Amino acid sequence: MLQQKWTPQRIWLLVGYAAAAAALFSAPMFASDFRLNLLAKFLAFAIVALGLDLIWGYTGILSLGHGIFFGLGAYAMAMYLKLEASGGMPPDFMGWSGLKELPYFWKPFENFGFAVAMGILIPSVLALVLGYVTFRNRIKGVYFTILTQALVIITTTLLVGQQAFTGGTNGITGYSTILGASLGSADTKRVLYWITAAVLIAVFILCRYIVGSRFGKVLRAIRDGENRVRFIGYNPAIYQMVIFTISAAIAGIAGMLFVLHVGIISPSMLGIVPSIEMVLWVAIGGRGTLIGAALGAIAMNWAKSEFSTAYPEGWLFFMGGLFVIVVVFMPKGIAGLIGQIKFRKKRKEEDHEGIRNPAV
Amino acid sequence: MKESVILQCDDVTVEFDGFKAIQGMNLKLEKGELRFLIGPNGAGKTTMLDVICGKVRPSSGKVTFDGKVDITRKKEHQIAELGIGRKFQAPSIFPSMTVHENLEIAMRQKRTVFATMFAKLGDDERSRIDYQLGMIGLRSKASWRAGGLSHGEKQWLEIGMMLLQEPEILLLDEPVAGMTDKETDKTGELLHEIAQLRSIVVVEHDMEFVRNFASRVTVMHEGKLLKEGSMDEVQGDDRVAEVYLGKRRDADVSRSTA
Amino acid sequence: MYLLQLFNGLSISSILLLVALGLAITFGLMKVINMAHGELIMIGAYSTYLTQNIFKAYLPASMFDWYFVLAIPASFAIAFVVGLILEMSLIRFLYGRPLDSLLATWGVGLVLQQLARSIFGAPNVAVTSPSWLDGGLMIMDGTLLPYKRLFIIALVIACLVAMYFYIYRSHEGRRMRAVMQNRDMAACLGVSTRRVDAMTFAIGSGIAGIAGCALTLMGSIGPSLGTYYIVDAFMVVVLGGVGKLVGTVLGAMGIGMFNTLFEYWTNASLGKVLVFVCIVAFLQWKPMGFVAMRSRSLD
Amino acid sequence: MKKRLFYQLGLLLVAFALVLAGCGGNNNEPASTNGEASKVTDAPAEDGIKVGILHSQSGTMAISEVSVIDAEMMAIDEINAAGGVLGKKIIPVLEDGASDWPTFAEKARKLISEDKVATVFGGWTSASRKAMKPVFEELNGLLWYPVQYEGLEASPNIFYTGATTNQQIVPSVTWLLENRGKKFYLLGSDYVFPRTANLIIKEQLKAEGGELVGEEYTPLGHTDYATIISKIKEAKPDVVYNTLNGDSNVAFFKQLKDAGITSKDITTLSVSVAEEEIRGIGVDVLEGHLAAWNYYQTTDTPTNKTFVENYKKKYGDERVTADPIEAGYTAVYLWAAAVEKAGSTDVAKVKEAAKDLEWDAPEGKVKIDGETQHIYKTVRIGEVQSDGQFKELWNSGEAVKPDPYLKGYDWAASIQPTE
Repeated sequence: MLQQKWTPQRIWLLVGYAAAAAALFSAPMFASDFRLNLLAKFLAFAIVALGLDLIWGYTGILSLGHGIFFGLGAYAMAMYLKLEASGGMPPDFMGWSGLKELPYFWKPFENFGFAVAMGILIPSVLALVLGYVTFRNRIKGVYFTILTQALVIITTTLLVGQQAFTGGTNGITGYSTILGASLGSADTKRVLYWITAAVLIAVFILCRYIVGSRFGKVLRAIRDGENRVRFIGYNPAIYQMVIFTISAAIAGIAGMLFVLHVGIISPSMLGIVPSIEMVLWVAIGGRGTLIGAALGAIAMNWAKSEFSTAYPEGWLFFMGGLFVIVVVFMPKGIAGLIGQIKFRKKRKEEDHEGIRNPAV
Repeated sequence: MKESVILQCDDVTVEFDGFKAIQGMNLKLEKGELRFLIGPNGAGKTTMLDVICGKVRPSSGKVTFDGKVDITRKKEHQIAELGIGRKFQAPSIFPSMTVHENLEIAMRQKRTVFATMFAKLGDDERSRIDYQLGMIGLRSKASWRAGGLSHGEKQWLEIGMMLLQEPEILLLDEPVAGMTDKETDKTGELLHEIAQLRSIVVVEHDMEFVRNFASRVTVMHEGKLLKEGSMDEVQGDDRVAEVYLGKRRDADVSRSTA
Repeated sequence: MYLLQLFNGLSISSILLLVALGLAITFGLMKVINMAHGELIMIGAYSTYLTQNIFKAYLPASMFDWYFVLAIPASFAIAFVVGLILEMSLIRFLYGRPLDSLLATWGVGLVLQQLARSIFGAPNVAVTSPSWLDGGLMIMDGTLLPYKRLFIIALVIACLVAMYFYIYRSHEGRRMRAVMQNRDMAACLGVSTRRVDAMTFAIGSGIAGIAGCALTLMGSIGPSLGTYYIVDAFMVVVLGGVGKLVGTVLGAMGIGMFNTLFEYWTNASLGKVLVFVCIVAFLQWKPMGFVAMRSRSLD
Repeated sequence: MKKRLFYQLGLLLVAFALVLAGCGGNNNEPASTNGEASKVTDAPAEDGIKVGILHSQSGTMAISEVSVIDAEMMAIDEINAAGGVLGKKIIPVLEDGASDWPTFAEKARKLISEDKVATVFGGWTSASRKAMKPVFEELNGLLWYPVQYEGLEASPNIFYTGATTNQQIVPSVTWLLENRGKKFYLLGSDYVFPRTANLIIKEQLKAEGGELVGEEYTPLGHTDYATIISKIKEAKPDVVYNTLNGDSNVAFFKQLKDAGITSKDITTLSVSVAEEEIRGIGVDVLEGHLAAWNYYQTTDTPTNKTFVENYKKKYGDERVTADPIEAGYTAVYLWAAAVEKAGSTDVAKVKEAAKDLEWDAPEGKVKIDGETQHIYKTVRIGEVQSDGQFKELWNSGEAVKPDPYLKGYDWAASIQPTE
């Protein structure tokens, strides 16, 4: 966008965004508690999808390890919640694992601020380290993807194996309050929902800024031709590392919110299956468009929830089939489909203008 | 004269899995020089460019930039930052981005993450890009996706990107391949214009183009230096005639890989 | 005892190799990340189960032991056909889009699993292994090498030899390599790339079927059978170096041996973690795996 | 420029539609989505009592849980055929937990707050129960959990119809020490139940004069036991106490047989291998190995005879019954009896009525312990026969009082939860 003019379309768009935000914030007024809880969870998922879209849609790196970052954020929050529930005593699972003392690395998590900071920092640092070594060694494409899967196996096996410190396969569950407010009360839930919606909007704005900046253009250039970028004088490794870290931090934030709404985090949420599912939300929503990614996450989870209720035996056929069809025949996802319809309509009007880039 | 040497390659050898693509090649480039590198397929011309821009590490030998910096151990992006630009044989632009965006990121600027994150497209930068757009004749297509350009236009865009990079040395691999005669002539003139300020190395197969525009020519054969001199000297050389000029050129069909 | 550990390592390597061989073709040669590979293994296992049931139902009990001989080609054939259908209906749209192929085939895997659940029921089914594979070879001080494990090693070698001859010595194999290396050029020279692609993918799938058949000797036969092996199989292929059979063999040996060692020294969970840490570290050092191919192209 | 904007507007519209569909659609007409929930629910909802059935129908745990659903559905059908509870039909609402713990929590929440079910029958893994527990406690729902588990829990909103540790593990260890030998090797999958169970066993071995010669955990989905089996061989135990989970059992027992170890060489006692699992592992490899449960298909009670008959009639002759299947079936009957007694489906009233409630289950007479909400169960040790059924080697005679926190055992003092 060279010149930001107040064209009618632009105004309409802003109105649209404002309306969407308003709809998000007013949802508690017409949704039942259960639906609100579900929606809040989906919004948390939409946040991860945004982060994932940054690295996959815009930079062309496919991470099948975002479950880890999401999960580590979630664990940080869960540790805080669990300590608040147990009043600083060693949580129940430590007891039945034979641990009597609270381990030293658990202690600081009694502090809410510390837990939140860790929920962002731990995933970021892990991503930074992994990104540093792999991108510097120019591991990319399929190799990177498979490497992230190995990382998933390592993390989940460790989390499961260190039951005394992590709660094992059960994970960490059974919370009571957050900062003194009961997690079960409808008021707390509403506030948490609003916080999640606000975070989603904030992350969305952040992502839009990143994507629109020159930094974002370099990322897209890396997606188009990593080596070419190098010969212009950029070091793609640093860019990939930074965006991977940002993406991991976003996933960590989403994980923290997820725990607040769902009330449990377990290693299975860090596994390969959820990690692939996250990528599929983005694929179905439309990689390379932020709204698409967020919508994909909400739509897919909503569909999963509804279909698994309506057809408990057959819903997997439907979901599996949908994944296949979308990935194979609609590589740009829902967003691409809508874009196409609009495009076709517009095309009739301005037939002679040639192929213009929708981005400018 | 010594300080005017911008690039010096000494005894460069490159091996691929035992196969010596370049054997003890020497090359000296002066400031403001337009040098043509020619030779039959497989002579090691492209590999030589690869060595200079850091894509390939020589197994032995030294490449010195500006009389002091040894660049054989540097990474591609560091070499590019020093001021060596490269245009590949197949046009390599960023197809999903617009022409304007392509130029914007190629433009000489601070290339750290932090700088790009907060960069604003200032008036100065805008006019530089605009000037370049005019020069490569793509002003009317600035908002096109680069992938939608014709082959010749892509070549031009890439040259434009290189010029905005403002390098000391330009390495061009067959810049006129796929261009019409008119475009080719225009490119040749452009090269001469650029050579006022910068040094250029051109790998080229199109002998007519070389004849029309070359001042100094280096001939490579089987990874070695065969002959260096003016076009007339080179054309008069028996060995060159034997290995190269005597044969019929069919560069457009069987092209050595980039 | 070390001898036995060595044998165990070899045995695990052979199983990994068998599981990864099909993938070495579909992923290594065709660059299709087939996440449904595990489900093709599952199909092989269920084919064996069906063969067994047919023998039980229609043939005299004395013949029963020979069902397994028939089960191997049957598993190959069924997985081959499924692979063929998959390629023709889906995979052919995905060439050159490896990451998309990952996601799409993952969806296929989900569907196949649920299909197996609908047809055969959610619980595991039992395959009785033939009695001629019971017992083992006794070598000194009570160390017993089970026949089943020896049989799997032999089966892997047989598969490798067959693949070698097919890929490097046969007419069909030459076409296959030509297509995989330069699709356009092969097409120009009159090779039907559509046919070769379909055949190649189907053969890779068929070998997965054989792996499934062999696995019935060692483990469970259920809808989620494939999920236990898929990640390991990918690790083997990547570690070995994509596109090289020798690499795949080395990759399987490496992972199998280290797995046994680590598991013996520590415990199964930690052993698994250590093996994967080693893989990650190794790939940092040699991103292209044991046997890498160099190329001069820009990307 | 224009296109881009139209395009984004289009997306926003979809966003709207979704948000509205996701939250708004339901509140106005709460019955609509529930209507789709199961075909049965479309029947007159007013004069029925809705109950939730929440097990994994997909994913890795479906292997085990699908049969429990069958048993619970059968119990519901039987009760309905006999006139229902409080004169009303029981209407089951099926949900899929998908072997995913957060999904269990989500679906539990849906069943209670959207479908307004009277109670839920569900769960298999400890993890799924732990995930649902806070939901039931928060919304004051009622869950019937049908699987043996590691104990150390007694939620006021859960009834446990499977065995706790003192009704399965503790007596079986005592029996093994008396009859099979002192040297124990503990083998389990790497998750909560085996680790906690083994913690208890280790204390018990110390107290009762046993010896621990090895302890090993394998990751879930582990498929090669060659190394573990050589370790077992080296340790030369009298007993391998096996707490492996589902699929790993198949690999372990097949490979154990190949390594030349039979039930005559080393006794293995499993706590997760029942009749259903035998069918998937194969009798040829399991014959002679032991298991500890509260119920076998062969258990000789009059109720069991009709139970097995009906189950086979309903689901096919090749199907077998097993302990968790029976516990699921029993759970439905116990709940129905409690509701009849209370005259209401109100959670508090049902809980009150359930105290000391007795019922002739297929496994024998069971009684709900009001304090812990577990049930009195008879312990049985069985040996796998060539027909895939168990022969009972020993039973505890009378039903054992549940003691989830092992308060009655001095040696267990150190394994109390800290909270």
